[in-house]
Amino acid sequence: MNTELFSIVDVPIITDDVIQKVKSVNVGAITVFIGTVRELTNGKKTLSLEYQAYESMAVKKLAKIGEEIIEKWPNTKVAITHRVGKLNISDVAVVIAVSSPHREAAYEANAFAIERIKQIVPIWKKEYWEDGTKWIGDQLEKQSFESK
Amino acid sequence: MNTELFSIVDVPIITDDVIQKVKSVNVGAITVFIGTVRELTNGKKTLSLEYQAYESMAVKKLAKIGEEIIEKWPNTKVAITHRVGKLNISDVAVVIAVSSPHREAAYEANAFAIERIKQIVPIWKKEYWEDGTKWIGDQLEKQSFESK
Amino acid sequence: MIKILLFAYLQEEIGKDSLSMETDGCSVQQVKNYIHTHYPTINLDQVMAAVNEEFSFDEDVVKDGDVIAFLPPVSGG
Amino acid sequence: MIKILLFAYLQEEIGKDSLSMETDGCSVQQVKNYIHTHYPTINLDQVMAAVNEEFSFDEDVVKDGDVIAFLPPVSGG
Repeated sequence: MNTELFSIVDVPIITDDVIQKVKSVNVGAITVFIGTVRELTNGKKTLSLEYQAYESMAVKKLAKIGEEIIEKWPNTKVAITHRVGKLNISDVAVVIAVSSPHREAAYEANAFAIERIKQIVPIWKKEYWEDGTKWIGDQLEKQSFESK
Repeated sequence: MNTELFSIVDVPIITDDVIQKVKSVNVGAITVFIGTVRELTNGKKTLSLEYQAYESMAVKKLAKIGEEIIEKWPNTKVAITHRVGKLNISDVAVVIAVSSPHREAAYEANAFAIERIKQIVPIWKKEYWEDGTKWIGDQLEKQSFESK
Repeated sequence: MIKILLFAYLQEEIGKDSLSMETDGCSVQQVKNYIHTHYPTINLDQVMAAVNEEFSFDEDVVKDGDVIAFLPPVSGG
Repeated sequence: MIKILLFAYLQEEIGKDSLSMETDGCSVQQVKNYIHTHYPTINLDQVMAAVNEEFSFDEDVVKDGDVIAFLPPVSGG
């Protein structure tokens, strides 16, 4: 098992491996976000997806999100694994696990993590439909990159 | 594997089994809450915990929480498993999995579920410390039962 | 007859997880009084009751064959 | 010389995942212009750049040995 807290992988993600990374005796709550490939988006049927990453930078930016979280919610621990390559419907694209002594911080930090991933982590998604393909950009519907 | 969406068990909970219950092709986001036994509470060291449930009523109330969630967040699916009996530090006491086409509903519905469990589900926790034991009541610090 | 279920500290203090009470029908409050009479250290005034697995009020009626449970403040999760 | 990395649709449209540019030092904007000159259909005006894996502005300087990446709006998660 990969023991890095922040990683990009090209094989199926084992959710429980990510969860194990944030466990400890002073954890009372663990929140997990699992992003999966959905069949329908705005009524259009997705056949499969392809994720591409600027891997070295993506790992750095995931770690940066981890630092931001520790600063905002002390005593939490974060692990994030994002998959790249071809994914089918229901496959897991990303798993975020956050542990904390108390549940409020675990929920808030987890929701923060997925928002930040969509802002600053260089990973792109290409949708494959029956009638074509498209690289999806800017799911937040604004210019999402910010400067360092 | 137990296929009931809402259940009380007296054996270790396998988190992934609970997650599998809420998967489907139109799921884009799954949130999971894992409540674990923490060693320190207000500086006091817990050795172990014992959970007791009014099992038949607890299952009904978990299902009621599921109904409340579907009403508030349509298109979500919820599964909850709570463990009873003796638990040690780091053992999993409860797992809540919520799936949804989109992530916002999955986070909100999950946080709602744990709050409601602490209000209406007849499950009690006894703490074992080095110097004694105590049935813990009313973690919400108000009279938590409400009438039907 | 009605069946009375006890949980958590109530179960430990009374030393049983259930009791029976002979009655054709009475209020939840009367069941509380019955227990207090037999176990004077137990005061159920602030304890919630459930009749047949639904939360109930003190004035609700318990009939022959019903199951009434006394539920200390819950602490699951 | 600087190395230029391309991702997502930029990689597909240019047909390569990296390019080289001979320079001792220039601005990010000049790299964008260089690409537009060689691949006129590609317009990088609204595309973010990262120099050595940090987000950069158009006026930032790229030096010999640096790696500059052009990053379409991200869509991970």
